[in-house]
Amino acid sequence: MADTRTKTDIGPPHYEQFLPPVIKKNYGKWKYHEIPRPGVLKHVAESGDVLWSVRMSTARLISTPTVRWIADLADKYCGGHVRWTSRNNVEFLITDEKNIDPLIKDIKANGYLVGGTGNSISNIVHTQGWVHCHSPATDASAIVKSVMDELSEEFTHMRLPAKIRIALACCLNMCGAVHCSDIAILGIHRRPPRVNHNDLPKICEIPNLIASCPTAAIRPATVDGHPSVEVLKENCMFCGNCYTVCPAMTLNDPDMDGVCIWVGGKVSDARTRPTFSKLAVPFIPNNPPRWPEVVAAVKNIVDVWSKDARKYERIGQWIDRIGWPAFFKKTEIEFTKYHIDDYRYAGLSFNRTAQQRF
Amino acid sequence: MADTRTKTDIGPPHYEQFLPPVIKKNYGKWKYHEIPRPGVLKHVAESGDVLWSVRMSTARLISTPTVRWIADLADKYCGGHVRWTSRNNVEFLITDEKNIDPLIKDIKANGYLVGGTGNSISNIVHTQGWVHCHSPATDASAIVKSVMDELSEEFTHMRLPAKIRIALACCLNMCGAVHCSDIAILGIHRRPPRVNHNDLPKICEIPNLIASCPTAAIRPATVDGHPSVEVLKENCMFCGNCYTVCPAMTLNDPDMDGVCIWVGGKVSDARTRPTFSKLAVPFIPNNPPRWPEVVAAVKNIVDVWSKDARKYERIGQWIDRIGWPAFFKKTEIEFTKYHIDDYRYAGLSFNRTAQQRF
Amino acid sequence: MAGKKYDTPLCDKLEKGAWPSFITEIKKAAASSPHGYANGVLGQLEASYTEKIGHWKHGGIVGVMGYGGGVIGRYSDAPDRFPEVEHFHTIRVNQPAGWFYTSKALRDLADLWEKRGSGIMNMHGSTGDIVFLGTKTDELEPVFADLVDKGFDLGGSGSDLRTPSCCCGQARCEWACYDTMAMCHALTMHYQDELHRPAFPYKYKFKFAGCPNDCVAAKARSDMSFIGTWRDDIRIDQAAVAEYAASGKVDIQKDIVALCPGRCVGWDGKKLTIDNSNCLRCMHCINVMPKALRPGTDTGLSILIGAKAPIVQGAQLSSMLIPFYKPEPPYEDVCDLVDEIFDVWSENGKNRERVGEFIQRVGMGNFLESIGLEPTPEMIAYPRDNPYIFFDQESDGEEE
Amino acid sequence: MAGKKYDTPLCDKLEKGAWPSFITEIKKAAASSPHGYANGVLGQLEASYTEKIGHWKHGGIVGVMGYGGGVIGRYSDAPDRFPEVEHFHTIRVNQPAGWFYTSKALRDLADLWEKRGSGIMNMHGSTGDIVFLGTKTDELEPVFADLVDKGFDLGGSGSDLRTPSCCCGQARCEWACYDTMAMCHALTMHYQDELHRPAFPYKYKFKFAGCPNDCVAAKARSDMSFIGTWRDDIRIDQAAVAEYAASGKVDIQKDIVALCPGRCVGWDGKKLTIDNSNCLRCMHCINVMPKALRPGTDTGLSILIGAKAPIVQGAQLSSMLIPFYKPEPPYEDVCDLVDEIFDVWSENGKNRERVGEFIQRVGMGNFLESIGLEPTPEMIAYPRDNPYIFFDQESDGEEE
Ligand code: SRM
Ligand code: SRM
Ligand code: SRM
Ligand code: SRM
Ligand code: SF4
Ligand code: SF4
Ligand code: SF4
Ligand code: SF4
Ligand code: SF4
Ligand code: SF4
Ligand code: SF4
Ligand code: SF4
Repeated sequence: MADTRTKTDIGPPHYEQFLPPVIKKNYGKWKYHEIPRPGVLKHVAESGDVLWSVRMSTARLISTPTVRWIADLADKYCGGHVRWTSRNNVEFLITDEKNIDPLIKDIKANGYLVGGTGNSISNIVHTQGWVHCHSPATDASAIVKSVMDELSEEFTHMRLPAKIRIALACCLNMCGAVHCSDIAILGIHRRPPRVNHNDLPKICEIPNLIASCPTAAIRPATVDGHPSVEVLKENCMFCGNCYTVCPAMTLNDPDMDGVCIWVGGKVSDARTRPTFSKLAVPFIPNNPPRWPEVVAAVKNIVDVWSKDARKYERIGQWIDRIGWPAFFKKTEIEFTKYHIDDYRYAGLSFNRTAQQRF
Repeated sequence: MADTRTKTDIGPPHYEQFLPPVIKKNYGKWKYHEIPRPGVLKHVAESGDVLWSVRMSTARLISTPTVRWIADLADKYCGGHVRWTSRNNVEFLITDEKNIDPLIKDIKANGYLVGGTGNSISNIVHTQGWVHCHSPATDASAIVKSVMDELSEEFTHMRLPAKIRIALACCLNMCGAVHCSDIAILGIHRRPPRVNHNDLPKICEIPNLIASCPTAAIRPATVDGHPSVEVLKENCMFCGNCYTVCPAMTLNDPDMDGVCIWVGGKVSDARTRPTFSKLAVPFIPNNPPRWPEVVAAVKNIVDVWSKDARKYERIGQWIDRIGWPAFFKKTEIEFTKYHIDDYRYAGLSFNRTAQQRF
Repeated sequence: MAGKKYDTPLCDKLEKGAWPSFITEIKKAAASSPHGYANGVLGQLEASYTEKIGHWKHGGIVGVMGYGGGVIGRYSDAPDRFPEVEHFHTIRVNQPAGWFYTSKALRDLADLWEKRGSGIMNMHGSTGDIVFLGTKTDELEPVFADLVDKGFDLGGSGSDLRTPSCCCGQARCEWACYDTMAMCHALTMHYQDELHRPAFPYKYKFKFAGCPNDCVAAKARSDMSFIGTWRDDIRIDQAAVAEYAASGKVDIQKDIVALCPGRCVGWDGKKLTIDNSNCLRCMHCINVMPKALRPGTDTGLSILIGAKAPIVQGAQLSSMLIPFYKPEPPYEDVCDLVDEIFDVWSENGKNRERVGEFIQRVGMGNFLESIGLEPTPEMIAYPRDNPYIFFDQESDGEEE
Repeated sequence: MAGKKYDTPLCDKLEKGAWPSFITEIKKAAASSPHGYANGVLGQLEASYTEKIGHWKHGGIVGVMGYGGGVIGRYSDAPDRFPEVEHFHTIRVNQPAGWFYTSKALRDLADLWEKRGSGIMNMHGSTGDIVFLGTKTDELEPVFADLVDKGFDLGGSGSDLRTPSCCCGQARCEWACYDTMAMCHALTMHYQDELHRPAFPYKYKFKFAGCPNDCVAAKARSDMSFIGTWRDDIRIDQAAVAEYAASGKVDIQKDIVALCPGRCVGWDGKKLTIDNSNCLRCMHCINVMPKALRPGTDTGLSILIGAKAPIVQGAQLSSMLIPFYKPEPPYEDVCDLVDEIFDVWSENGKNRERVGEFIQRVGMGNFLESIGLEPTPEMIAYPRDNPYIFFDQESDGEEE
């Protein structure tokens, strides 16, 4: 039942009112595109009309003054029209080619970058971390900033064998597409939940809480007279699902929390089917504010891949070709028992063949 | 603790005493082989010595007179040396090329076939069925006989795109390599076990019995005063594991038992990794003594494949190339909900891509 | 600029470097904001970097009248140290399809959020919303009123339909096989009630991509993924092919023929041929030579179902449900299918069970029966490889 | 010929056709046998074909003194109708490695089985044994005595080590990378006690194949699969390659280059090249041109673990455990590894849990620790794709 105020459920504004004339005119009638230089897309319509899109990096977290500044640039160069991409970059939509250079000049002058097109590393899809969420095992924005500072040259150039899509999520909920990214950075807890026996009875429903644990590690217990729960530590895989349903189960821990790194996932169907990311580095402790070990680990994977991969070989396809043993050898990442799946479908990840390289 | 009779645990006779001189001499020093004609292998040693193997079909189930006849042929043409293959064919080991033709003549005169080499259909690996086992959902030998009668031309020729390995097992225990065969014929029950409440308490341990059911379909019950079990029919997948541990749970049923057919499995690592067979035909009722519908279904798959496959494409690789939708279209086998996996790893068999043919 | 300023040496280290700095953004917000939120968040972040732990409490239920979603309640666990962010609720604002804006719309959003909140936002959240980061409970209704006033509405949160999103599609892409923005907007409007009033077992997401490149990662992140495709032949401009070959930018044999998953591209040095019956509509050859190759003209979309992140049973990618559909506004037949699925899942789904997990639990065969779809081989990567078939027990021997 | 003769119209239909007939075999046995078993089995088979159901009862425990395996008890459920097969026990006789025989050995077996049993046998059972089909309980000891007398022993059955088997290997195959028959025989002799006296949670099978073609289907059917392979380069005889190319029998580009899974074969019309560092030792190119290509000379074997049929958790193929091992009689280090595995599995395996299922239940990582092997990437097809890592909880932050 909708509420009674006259205006609810109006939904989002209709997109049409935001489209520049050149798009309205050529909507659905685009013919081809080129990428004349990094960060600049040239779309040509059947009518012959041309639309230039200039792609600018952002931190995703953005302040009202910056939003106004973007609006100003849109007015100055794009007849007031601009868009964001699915990876949190801004695209300025230009019809007059002459505006491209001055726009880019303005953008750079203000400390932003132009790029992210073609075979480059675009913006990192990421999450809230310590800026806003309650369950993070690490921060999001600070790692993204530190990694992209290191990789910014790959944003502003198109010299890689293929695209690299990087994603970061600060806990196993994986807000974003961490599970299907060329490189994924994932916050991970390594200590079973601490139970707050005082609050628990007040704020949580014990049956729901017990049901929430995929490994049945939680069972009812009575703690000094009050109904509560206890955790079978050895059954806990630190997934955090109990915490989501019950705030009295906290996993956060300054020493035990950190990040793991995943590789080889993708979403597009180009050449190969969509694929999950696989574990590369099981654990790196949190080291704020710039997580140098995480930055180095990501850089290492990018470097080894970019030297070794063939054209159009995204990380996962590169590994398909050379094999996982070669991946660990070339990247010098240590292979551990943690890399061997032991969850639901574990058996399917065993190497059931005599085929091997020597 | 071994028993006390002087002679036990002597193990099998040492193979060496059974090897023909040419093999003893060239053991481990074979250079290459040719298949001059169907059923005849020519192995050439580094020494230049040549060994001819003539491969003869058998029913696997064999009588002492036939064993003696084989011994006679071995004496006549092979200096008394003969072997069986891992697919229950006989191989006569010849050093004098002149003996090949007369041997083959003798073999044919006695109603046996020579073949099974190269890209052919060799003998069907099979099981006991109604000849000896207690749990079959179908017979083994009769279906093998009927199918091979139909396919015998493919045993005696080498005109197929690749090998076809056929296996048959008469129940889900799958004695043999049914789960990894190009074509597999499998006996299957479709009725939950009938419980014999009189015998059960006497001959079975109820806790073991209950534990044996992978789907927890069996639970304790008291039937007119006696401890027994009941079966939750809707949880039963007819696996027969309960019967194996408790004879009082019979699945055999003249009307509900029958055969299903599987395709695309292999064991070798040649080109592709070893692969499981996949469900092609969910059910065909038993129709003794010659199971014409089963014979027709197998023949159909062989025919469609042999026309459509490229050289060296075994059935599974052929389907990989054309896709499962095309397989069902070309073979005109009906696709049903039974083809969709709903067991442990079901989710992994869903088609998680937008790639498709039109 | 308002509110106490905290000393933030660690945060400040994150202002250096080539990439835009979120810290700088927060400071800009602090400088221009009439409120103290931004300073508070900086202070608390500094504490997090120092102590290696987050300082937000588990969110409580807050929201606006008549809506069950759109707001994420958030409170500091150290309000004594950071009083400015004692409350720091998030508001999810449904973005316009394709994320197109005019400068005016952007200024409207900036003005109202500066007035009533922290001045910090995400453009955009991972689901696609405009995310307003941080305000207090009693500002929620006013913010909502101002938003509606400017023509905006809230997005989804909780166990409801989440804010749908789409690629820019036909607005700017020559490969869009259907109008992603139109369909995304239409379904968003059609399902306003489901979007604003959580009544499902768990969240449900729609994402619309104009072709299999899937520029909104729908196949990985949406319970229902609408992926453009085509049934007829790839359009080839042989002259343009020749140009690419001549230019030396593309090695057609290496870059295309060898990488085509359908093994159906031929190249004799002069003419490019495609055996379209084996083409998998993967987009690769088109991606490499956009001037020479284009999808066919008999276009439409595939509907895939079930993608999700790992909680609770493990992550899933969407799987094929409807191989080909020709979308016609108002998309009634799609809505009928969606309604069927909502009914069956709402009726039988467990709490916090996404539709993908629901399908795995009940079995795809049973799920299809319950929504009235025929099973087809396109829905599976391969038929079952285990003999554990749950045959209908009514059935007699006459099945085949 | 003895015993009553049954009227068998349905069985008789199975004597027609090109393929050798098992019915004819049974009749031959009946004709030459002093006993009635064969006639009884024919009669009962006729009943099965008529009634579409088997007539054997669940086997009881029968055997020979001091042995726990080797005999499968079998009784007719219709002894009144078919008294000849009231008892119809199977005896499994351990075949000689590689299934080589002399005519004398065959006659020995035929004579003793005609004297003491049905005269019906399987050459061979699926596991590899010589299978004597059908005798009565009080003949078991005499049969065993006669067998031992002729130098034969029983094979395995029940929860013991099953009769190992192997391909003919170096006896007749140029591709055998190790001596399969020698190793099969040696391990069979070494584990006589485990083979004859069931003491495991469930059955355990060894199979030995000389190369990855795996002519004994070891990878599909043995808990421990020994598969020959080589580490150095494939030997190429370019002259022979040219002959194949000239002969027109082989289209090297189509038949080999295009099908090589390592994508590592090159052919310029004159010279065949192989990038051995990417060769997967799949055998295909060698299979196609046996005169031109041969495995390298630094040969040995891989050990894979865990294959089994579907009961109870689903079928499994063997998975890589030891990528390369140079076998040296008496294979002590292999026996040490096997003993480790027997201990851990016997200690911790559940009843009727094959080692492959045991490994999946406890986790491969834990299994490797318990048998003292280091995890290596060769053991997996791909690393985990789910984030549910059971980190050791002793561990502190200093792991990496
Ligand atoms: C603007 C955007 C869509 C939007 O509505 O916002 C977009 C736009 C285009 N994409 Fe995309 N893609 C966009 C996100 C994606 C995503 C989603 C993601 O990254 O999360 C994917 C899936 C990634 C994956 O597979 O994991 C994606 C996979 C592709 C591909 C396939 C690449 C591949 O080989 O796998 C192409 C084809 C290509 O680039 O050659 C493509 C091609 C294109 C084209 C060339 C389409 C066209 O003709 O206009 C556009 C310019 C690409 C470029 O940047 O060079 N787009 N594209 C998104 C820009 C994100 C950004 O700011 O960087
Ligand atoms: C005799 C036997 C081994 C034994 O010790 O008994 C044997 C012998 C040979 N096999 Fe085999 N294979 C034998 C069972 C197998 C099996 C096991 C089975 O069928 O259950 C396989 C695995 C089948 C599978 O993958 O499912 C097998 C997969 C191969 C392959 C790989 C074929 C492929 O392309 O996948 C080759 C290579 C080839 O044929 O080109 C091969 C090649 C050979 C060669 C050419 C090896 C050689 O140089 O001597 C031998 C003659 C093959 C022929 O018949 O043309 N052998 N071969 C077995 C004969 C069975 C029969 O009577 O038909
Ligand atoms: C804000 C946002 C991350 C961001 O910084 O962009 C977000 C934030 C949260 N997500 Fe998410 N999710 C966000 C997009 C996603 C996505 C990506 C998407 O929608 O495309 C996913 C993966 C796709 C999917 O739905 O599976 C995602 C998968 C989850 C999950 C795991 C769901 C699952 O089935 O595995 C949870 C856990 C839950 O639902 O309890 C979760 C839960 C949460 C909660 C509500 C925390 C919780 O446990 O209740 C986070 C609130 C943070 C905060 O304080 O604001 N979030 N979440 C994204 C929403 C912004 C927007 O509306 O645009
Ligand atoms: C005789 C033989 C079939 C044949 O006609 O050749 C056979 C016959 C039986 N097998 Fe088997 N199995 C035979 C080879 C196999 C094989 C193939 C192999 O060993 O290479 C397999 C598949 C590989 C494997 O071990 O997984 C096999 C997998 C089974 C299973 C399922 C085991 C599993 O883990 O899935 C069972 C059920 C059980 O063990 O209770 C089983 C059980 C049986 C029993 C003992 C019936 C029972 O439930 O107890 C059958 C006795 C029949 C009888 O009356 O003689 N048999 N069984 C084979 C042994 C002859 C020999 O010693 O040479
Ligand atoms: S990933 Fe986890 S911590 Fe990060 S925003 Fe999502 S739910 Fe919060
Ligand atoms: S973190 Fe996950 S596994 Fe551990 S107790 Fe909570 S719900 Fe269970
Ligand atoms: S497959 Fe089943 S019925 Fe056939 S022999 Fe093996 S256990 Fe017996
Ligand atoms: S047949 Fe299998 S599923 Fe059915 S009751 Fe017996 S053990 Fe359970
Ligand atoms: S998904 Fe396809 S249609 Fe949409 S933007 Fe990407 S390439 Fe263009
Ligand atoms: S779209 Fe993909 S599959 Fe189709 S022809 Fe092009 S590359 Fe091949
Ligand atoms: S497995 Fe290899 S070595 Fe053994 S027979 Fe077959 S091809 Fe020869
Ligand atoms: S053995 Fe197999 S992988 Fe190695 S070169 Fe030959 S075909 Fe290629």
